[in-house]
Formats: sequence, C-alpha cells, structure tokens
Amino acid sequence: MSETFTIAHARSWIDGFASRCDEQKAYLTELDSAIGDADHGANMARGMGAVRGALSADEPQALDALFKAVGMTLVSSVGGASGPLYGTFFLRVGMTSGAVDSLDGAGLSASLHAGVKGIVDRGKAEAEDKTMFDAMAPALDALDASLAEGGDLAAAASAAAEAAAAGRDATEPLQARKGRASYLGERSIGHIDPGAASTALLFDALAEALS
Amino acid sequence: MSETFTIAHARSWIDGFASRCDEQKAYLTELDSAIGDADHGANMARGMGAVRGALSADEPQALDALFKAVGMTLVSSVGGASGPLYGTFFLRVGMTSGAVDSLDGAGLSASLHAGVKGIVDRGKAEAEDKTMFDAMAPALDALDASLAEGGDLAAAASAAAEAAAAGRDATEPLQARKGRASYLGERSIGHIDPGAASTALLFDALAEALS
Amino acid sequence: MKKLINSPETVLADALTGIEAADPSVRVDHVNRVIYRAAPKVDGKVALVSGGGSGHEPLHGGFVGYGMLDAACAGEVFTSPTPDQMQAATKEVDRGAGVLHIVKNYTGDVMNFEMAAELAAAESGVEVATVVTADDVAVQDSLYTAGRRGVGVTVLLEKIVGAAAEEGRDLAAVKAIADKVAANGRSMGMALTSCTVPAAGKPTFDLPEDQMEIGIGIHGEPGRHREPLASAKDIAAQLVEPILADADFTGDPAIVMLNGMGGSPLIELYLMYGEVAALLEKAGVSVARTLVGNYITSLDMAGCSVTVLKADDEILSLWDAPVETAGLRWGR
Amino acid sequence: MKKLINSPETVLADALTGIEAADPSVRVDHVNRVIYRAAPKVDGKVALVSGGGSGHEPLHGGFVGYGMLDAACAGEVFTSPTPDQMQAATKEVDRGAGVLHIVKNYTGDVMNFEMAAELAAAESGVEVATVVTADDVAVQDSLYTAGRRGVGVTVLLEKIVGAAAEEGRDLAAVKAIADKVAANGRSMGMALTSCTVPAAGKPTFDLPEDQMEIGIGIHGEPGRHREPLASAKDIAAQLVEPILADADFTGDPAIVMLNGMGGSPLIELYLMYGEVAALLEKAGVSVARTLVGNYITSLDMAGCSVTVLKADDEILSLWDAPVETAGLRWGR
Ligand SMILES: Nc1ncnc2c1ncn2[C@@H]1O[C@H](COP(=O)(O)OP(=O)(O)O)[C@@H](O)[C@H]1O
Ligand SMILES: Nc1ncnc2c1ncn2[C@@H]1O[C@H](COP(=O)(O)OP(=O)(O)O)[C@@H](O)[C@H]1O
Ligand SMILES: [Mg+2]
Ligand SMILES: [Mg+2]
Ligand SMILES: [Mg+2]
Ligand SMILES: [Mg+2]
Repeated sequence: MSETFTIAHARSWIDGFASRCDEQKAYLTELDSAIGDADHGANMARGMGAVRGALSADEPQALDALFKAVGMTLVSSVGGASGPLYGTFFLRVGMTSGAVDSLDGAGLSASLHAGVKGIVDRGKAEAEDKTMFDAMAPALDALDASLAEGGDLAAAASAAAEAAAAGRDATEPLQARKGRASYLGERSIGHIDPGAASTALLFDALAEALS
Repeated sequence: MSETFTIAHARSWIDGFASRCDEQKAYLTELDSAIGDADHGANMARGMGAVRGALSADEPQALDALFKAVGMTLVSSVGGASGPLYGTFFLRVGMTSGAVDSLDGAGLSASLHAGVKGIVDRGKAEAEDKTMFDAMAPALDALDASLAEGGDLAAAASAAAEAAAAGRDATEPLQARKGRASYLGERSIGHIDPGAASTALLFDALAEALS
Repeated sequence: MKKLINSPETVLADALTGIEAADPSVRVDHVNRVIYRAAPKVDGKVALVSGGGSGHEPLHGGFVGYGMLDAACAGEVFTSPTPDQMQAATKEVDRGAGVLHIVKNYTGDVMNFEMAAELAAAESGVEVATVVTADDVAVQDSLYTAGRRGVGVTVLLEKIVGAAAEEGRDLAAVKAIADKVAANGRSMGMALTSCTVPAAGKPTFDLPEDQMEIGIGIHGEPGRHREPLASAKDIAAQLVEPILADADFTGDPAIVMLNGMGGSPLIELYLMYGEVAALLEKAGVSVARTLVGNYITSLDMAGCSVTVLKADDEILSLWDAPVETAGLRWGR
Repeated sequence: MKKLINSPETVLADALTGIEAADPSVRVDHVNRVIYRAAPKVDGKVALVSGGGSGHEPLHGGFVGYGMLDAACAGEVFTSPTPDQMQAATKEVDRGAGVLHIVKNYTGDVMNFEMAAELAAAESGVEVATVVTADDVAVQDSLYTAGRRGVGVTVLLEKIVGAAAEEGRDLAAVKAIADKVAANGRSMGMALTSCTVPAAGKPTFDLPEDQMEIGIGIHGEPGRHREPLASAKDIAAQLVEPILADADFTGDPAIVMLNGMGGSPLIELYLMYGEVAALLEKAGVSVARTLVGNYITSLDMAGCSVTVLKADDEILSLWDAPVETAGLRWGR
C-alpha cells in the first residue's frame, strides 16, 4: 500500500510493461494481423527490450530522467505509429514529473494526463477512433475517480488497469478512424485495437508495480 | 479384321490418338510432374489438337501426305522433347509408307520401324533409358512377332498395344538416362515415364483403329 | 514460414549487409540503417531522403543513386524508421541547399518524419521540406480515415523529383514538383495471397483459393473488400475503374506503372499490363511511359497494383532524365 | 491455383500482348511468338536468337534489345519453342553476318534448335552457329544423363555475347566468346516451394513446411535432393560449395549472379547475396561484378540460384558495355 509513487515503482512499472510486451508479443501481433500490418507485438517487444537495455546501462535517479530515457529509447527503437506515440507519452510524463524521485497521487495523475495529451497532440485521436487512446482515457478517468474517492495509489492504479482493459475490449465493435486500421473501413469492426491492448498491459503493469 | 492398313485406318488411328491425348491430358501431366516439368499432357493435347485441325482443313489422300502433315504439325505446334520426337516419328513413317493409300502388314511394320529409328536418330535413346523408346521398341517387336506367326493386322496391333503398355509399366523401376527425368538421378526411379505412357496411347489407338 | 533468412530478428541487418555487398554504388550505415550513395551529390543541390518500413524492395534502398534518392532510411519490416535514422540521414546528405523528405502517408511514417524534421531543424539548422504521397484510391480521404495511403506514386515521384534535384533546382522548386506529382497520381492494388511478416511467422490473413482482396496497401493488410477470384481482364477493370473514377486522366500524357507485390512472376505482370493498357486506351488515356515489374512490394505477397500519373512535358522530361540506381536505370 | 491470368490456354498469347504494350522498344510477332527489337540491327552484324519455354521471365524476351538479343522465341510455359519459330526468327534477324543460336541444354530445346538450324541453312542459306549452355552443377555431366542443364549462365552469356556482336565481331568470334562464357560459368539452385504450371493447375511437387529442394533447375522439377529447411547462411553454403568444387574460380575476376526463382522477394535475395558474398570472399574468389534479382525464373517458385562466371578483362569489358533491354539496362 503506497501513498507515493517512487522511482522504484517507476522502474518496476517499466520493467513489468517490458515483460508483458515480451510475453504478449504474439497476441499483440495477432491483433495487428487482423486490422493492421502484423508488427505491433514485434514493435513493442523490441522497443521495451531496448528500454530495459538502456535502463540497465544507465540508472537514472530522478523521474524526469528515467521517463525521458524510456521515451527517447522508444522513439529511437520502435518506429511505426506506436514508437512516436508511446515515446511522446513517456517524454511528457517525464517532463511533468520533474526532477523528483517520487510523486503523490495528484502528481502521478498530472504526469499521466500530460502523457496522454502528448499522444493526442501527435496522433490527434479522439474517443472511439479505435486507438490506444480508447484505453488511455478511461484508465485516467478511473484513476482520478478512485483518488477523488480517497483511494490509495494501489487502488487507483488497479481501477485504471481495469478501465484500460474495459477500454481495450470496447474498441472491438468500433470502426477505426485513425491509424492503418482505418483503411479497412467497416472491416475493422469486430476486432480489438492492438494499441489499446498494449495500453491495457501498460496499466496492468502500473497496477502491479503499485500493489 | 483387316489384312491391309488403309488411309481410313490411318485417319482413325490419328483421331483415336488425339482423343486419348485429350482424355489423358491430366494423367500425362501428372506423370510429368513427378519426374519432369508438368507439361507432357498439355504438349500432346495441344499437338494432337492441332493435328486434328490441320487434317480437317486439308484431307490428304495418300499415306505419305497424311503422315507428313501429322509430323509437320507436331513439330511446329508442340515444342519440348516430345514435339521433335513424335514429329520425326510421323515424318519418317510417312516417308517410308510412300504415296500409297494402303499398306500390308510388312509395309506397316517397315514404316513404324522407320519412325522409331527417327526417334532414335533425334534423341539417341537406348533401351532402358526410361523414355518413349521403351514402349516403342517392345511394341514393334510384338507386332512383328504376331505378323510372323501369321496373325492379322488387328491381332498384331493389339499385341503391339499390349507390349507398349507393358513397356510403359516397365519404365517405372528404371533410372532415367535421357530427357529431363535424368536430372533427378535416383529420384527418377519409381515413376512411369510420361512419354512411354503417351506411346502406349499411340499403340492403343492403332489397335482400336485396326480392330 | 519458408524464407531465405537466418532469423526473423536479423532480416533487416542481414539484408543491408547483402545490399552493400551487391551494389558498389551505395554505402550502408549499419548503425542507423541508412543507405547512402557511395558518391555523394555536389554542394548546392537539394538532397532527397526517403524511407519507410522494409519489405517493399526495391523501394527505397534500391532507388538510392544518381537521379533519385540521396539516402533511404530502412525501418524494420513494415515498420517506419525512427526519427534518429531520418535525422542522421538528413544531416549527412544536406549539401547546403536543404533536404526533401519523401513520406508515404501512414500514421507512423508521418509522425516519425515529423519528429525528424523538428529535430533536424532545431539541432543542425538543415532546411527540410516534406512531400507526403497519398495516392491509394482504395481509401477514401476523409475525416474518418487517416487519409489515403501512399503507395505506387512514391516510386514515380522519387524518380521525377530526383531528376529535378539533380538539375539543381532549389528546395521550393523541388518541393513544388514533388507536390505536383503527389497530387496527380492514383493507385489501386489487389492481392491473390497474403504475405508473411518474418516476425509474425505466418500469413497476415487467410485467403481461400477462390477469393482475392481488392484495395490492399503495401503492408499485407487486408484490402477494402474480398471478391471472388477473377480473370486478369476482370481484375484489371477492378483496379483501373476506381482510378479513372477518381481523377480525369484524359488530355494529358500518362505514366503508368503495373507493379508486382513481390510474389507474382513477371509473366503475370506483363499479362496484367496488357489488360490494363487495353482499358486505359478504351478510356482515352494516352500512355506515354510504362513501368512493369516489382517496384513497391509487400514481401512475398502475390498480386499487383496499378498506378496512373497524369504527366506533362516537364514531368516526362524529368522522367526521361538519366537515372542510375539498382531499381531503375537508364540514360547512363 | 491463384494467378493473374485469363485462362491457362491463353497465358502466353496474353503475356505477349502485355509485353508489346509495355515496351515500345520491342515488337512482337504474335503468330510465330517471337519478340524482336523494334529497331533492328544494322547490316553486317551478327544477330543473336535465343528462346525457350516461357515462365522464366525476364529471360528471354526481356533481354531483347540493344546490346543483347535480336530475337527471343517464346515457347509455351516450360516447353521449348518449335523449329518454325526459331527459323522465322533466324531469317528475320540475319543481317548477312550469320546468326548465333543460344540454347539451354535441355533435350527439347536442343532438338528443336537443331531442326531449326537445319531448316534455316537449307531454306534460306543463313549461316547459323550454336552455343549450348550447361552450367548446372547439380547434374553430373555424364553418359547417363542428358548432360548438365543450362541455367543462370545463359543470362550472363546473352549480355556478354550481345556486346561482342554489337561491336561487329564476326560469327566465329562471337561463337568463340559464347563458348568461353558457357565453359566458365557454374550454377546451383534451390527451391523453398514448387511452382504451379498454369496448364497443370496445381503445384508440380509438394514440399513440406520444413523441407527444401536443393539442386533444382528452372522448370519446377524436383531437385537432386531434399533437405531440411535451413538458414540463409546454410543454404548459401549448399549452393556455393558444389560450384567451387566443380571449377577453380580463384585468380580471375568473377561475375556473380544471385537469382530469384520468381516468388522470393528482393529483400531475401539481397540477404542471400550477403551470405554468398561472404563465402566467396572466404574462398578467395574476387567478385568483380554482381547481379541480384529475378533474371531466370521458374514462374512463382520461391527460391534462388547462384551463378559464378570466371571472367577476364575481355569479358568484363563486354559486361560493362551499354545494354538497353527491359531486363538489363545500363550505359545508355
Ligand atoms: N493517430 C493515432 N493516435 C493514437 N493511436 C494511434 C494512432 N494511429 C495508430 N495508433 C495506435 O497504434 C497502433 C498500431 O501500432 P503499430 O502496429 O506498432 O504501428 P503501425 O500501425 O505503424 O504498424 C494502433 O493499434 C493504434 O492503437
Ligand atoms: N532423348 C530422348 N529420346 C527419346 N525420348 C525422349 C528423350 N528425351 C525425352 N524423351 C521423352 O520425352 C518425354 C517428355 O516429353 P515432354 O514432357 O513433352 O517434353 P519436355 O521434357 O521437353 O518437357 C519423356 O517422358 C520421354 O519419354
Ligand atoms: Mg502495425
Ligand atoms: Mg515435360
Ligand atoms: Mg507497421
Ligand atoms: Mg517441357
């Protein structure tokens, strides 16, 4: 049970996300085969693998440095749509966190909001475009609601993870309007968005890190 | 029951061979798929189809003209190994038949021998090289033996057809030493030679024409 | 999965090694995964940088050389390259006259090139202009899509704009001709089979023996719709009609490309071009130049695409100008 | 069977229509199925006629043009053309200096070209010389086979000998250089998949997911032996070793071709070339010129072949001479 999000939590979050991307590589690629180009699993596994490598070479002691390293590594090792998007997410999370080694609930929420705003700035996604944003947005709403109700960080993160998973599942009936799934028109309906699925992993990792 | 091989027999022989090539196209190609390049059925069907067309346009009244037309048409419409080989066969059959409208048994035998010699001149095949020659040679032996025993043309042709079929089957255990099956080395063993199979059709058609 | 590879992870690195070994006229930066001309352009000329996911060969690496690109950034298979790669290439090829980025319209490519242009301008002061190709008529360009995909016209654009840069035109002029080509090309593609992404290890989609996908892009994604397998004549109509419905190609000379997706043999591509040419003639399109072959591919996918570019005298003379690359070569 | 065709029976006729539409520098005789240069050679120069079954494109039709062939006779898929076709082509291209027939060593091709040469000499008095390529080391050249198959070296030969003819050498000299090239080239091929002959409608052989054929020719025939599917590095060794074991390639410059069988994408061919180049370097072979791509194919077969030609200054300078065909083009 934690009231602060520490750099140890941050590390464990990133590490947990990396493990999940690796374990779920085939699943993410499977989703991307149906409505994309069959590389989302490889992209995320490669990127988060590179992040692990970068963080083990250099151990940043402040949250801004840590997340900047994560973001820069993703930007420079992933490519595709997910590279700039997840990269920008972490860069913005870091910028807003600042040169500190921990955040309270409000601080974490503000950082995550800045990250999601980064994704929207880059990708212009709106709700129900069938993108990772559709898992991000409800996750943050749930996190904020839990904190507002006085929940601790563990509870808030676990609510966020649940909401992200629900958001992921809710992309299934949508027709894509962003990213390469949009080229499929109505044929994109009936499939879960791969980026929303990786975002659900992201919040699941956060919940575990804070549990 | 006939003691002479007439131009009507010749026509019916050619026509029967054309029908058989057409009906057995897939079978001949199947054999050629195993140890060749999957075109013997198409080649023979195309060639004998062209022969039918040529003979219906122009009705030669002498055996030499008829067989020359068959041979020339095969040479100019088949290509591959079988085009020059069957083409030369019929050209030589025609040259030896001469400008007559019928042949006796000895005459027919001499013409067929000339045809087979043409094949050997062109292709240098020897016995057990696993080629059409391995159906041709026993067929002529059987024809000659039957005639020598006093058999009529129908009996002789039917003996030839049986021997050609046996020759065809006897190619199965052989390792090819001529044609493209030879490239396979030992892998050519265990498959019937496609050209021997079409030669069996040739003698089957002759037997029917004379029956 | 049957491929001539060592392992899915090393496909790109190994292919770059092979390209470098095969073609003495290019040089490969293996760290940044950029293919450069071995003999760089002279000072004062605009340089062209393109790039994208791998798996579309000869695009883009095979188009590096005199008369076309100065650098091609190679991403992983079907994954756009990263801003670092593009930024490194941009800095390397700049000859003081600025750099044109040639970008196919995909979310990933656009975002990565955007970040690269920001970085290049901020860090090294290189002037960057960008052209985005978006010629795929299978996709409606609307608020409800990521816009049309950039496909075949990219090949024609790299040739034509490469010639303009070689002539010594300035960045604005080079960008203007690039925009003109991008605006006047249309493409439509189809697949007989899926392709297999090495890292995925199996075909991206299943396509029954009697079906085909119409309106595919170049990433093995399913097309706009699935249709019963048809004759070449019929397929040609399904590709040409949407192109002609989308823009008027009469009255000007056209450059036409019949492109193979990688797994269809040349005999079929020629055959298809015969059908396409007949349809274009019937529609009153006068074809001035033709390209038939594998130019912008989808790994081992069987299928083809048609690109029609409305040209003019300027474009035709840039098209005819000398080019010396692995993928396109004439005039020297 | 999934192919971009109208019907198996019309594949060749339709493809010839497409070739003619696509390439203004050739002219097609649709009755005889011969592809000619649109602008014939001048009087007094030796002419080159090649030909063979279709399904190997760009060979041979794509090599008709300045610096290579004067005519290519197209047979049905995998079926050598007939003597009529070759004879018509021979008469048509003769400029009074004689004609070289370029024949790949297959029983059918050899017999049909033999008949054509007899006819051409008898009927029109055209002097004909013949070169037969037989470079496939997968096959032992012995009394117990039809000799080695003619494969990849045919491409190199058509280029090199085409340049010699363009220079104005006489028939004996042209034949001499042709024989030298034929004698000094070796090839070895492999398949990941079978191809599908249109008229047969299904793959010529079945090849399980984990197996490959080593020592194939170019007609979709099974190879010399079946092996477990291996890495690119391993496959390269299985192709290069028999070539190097068959002839000594050290001490002279080599021309190397890494050829695709039609269904393997360029990224894999480049990757394979990287492995081949490494092996050749280790063996002390000094590679002077390289060709990577689909040049002599087997319809849609996935796989590749390696050809190594022991060259010399004369051969290299003929190789570098200008050529302008759909399949190979440089220097003009
Ligand atoms: N404009 C966008 N805004 C937000 N997310 C997007 C956008 N475009 C694509 N995405 C996300 O990116 C995911 C695809 O990532 P990935 O497969 O790695 O890249 P690519 O599409 O370039 O192959 C999609 O599933 C979607 O969630
Ligand atoms: N040298 C030869 N002598 C006799 N027959 C031969 C010879 N070479 C090949 N053949 C016959 O030709 C047949 C193959 O014919 P076909 O498939 O039509 O031609 P290709 O081998 O050129 O594809 C073989 O099955 C064999 O019977
Ligand atoms: Mg993807
Ligand atoms: Mg055959
Ligand atoms: Mg991608
Ligand atoms: Mg054949």
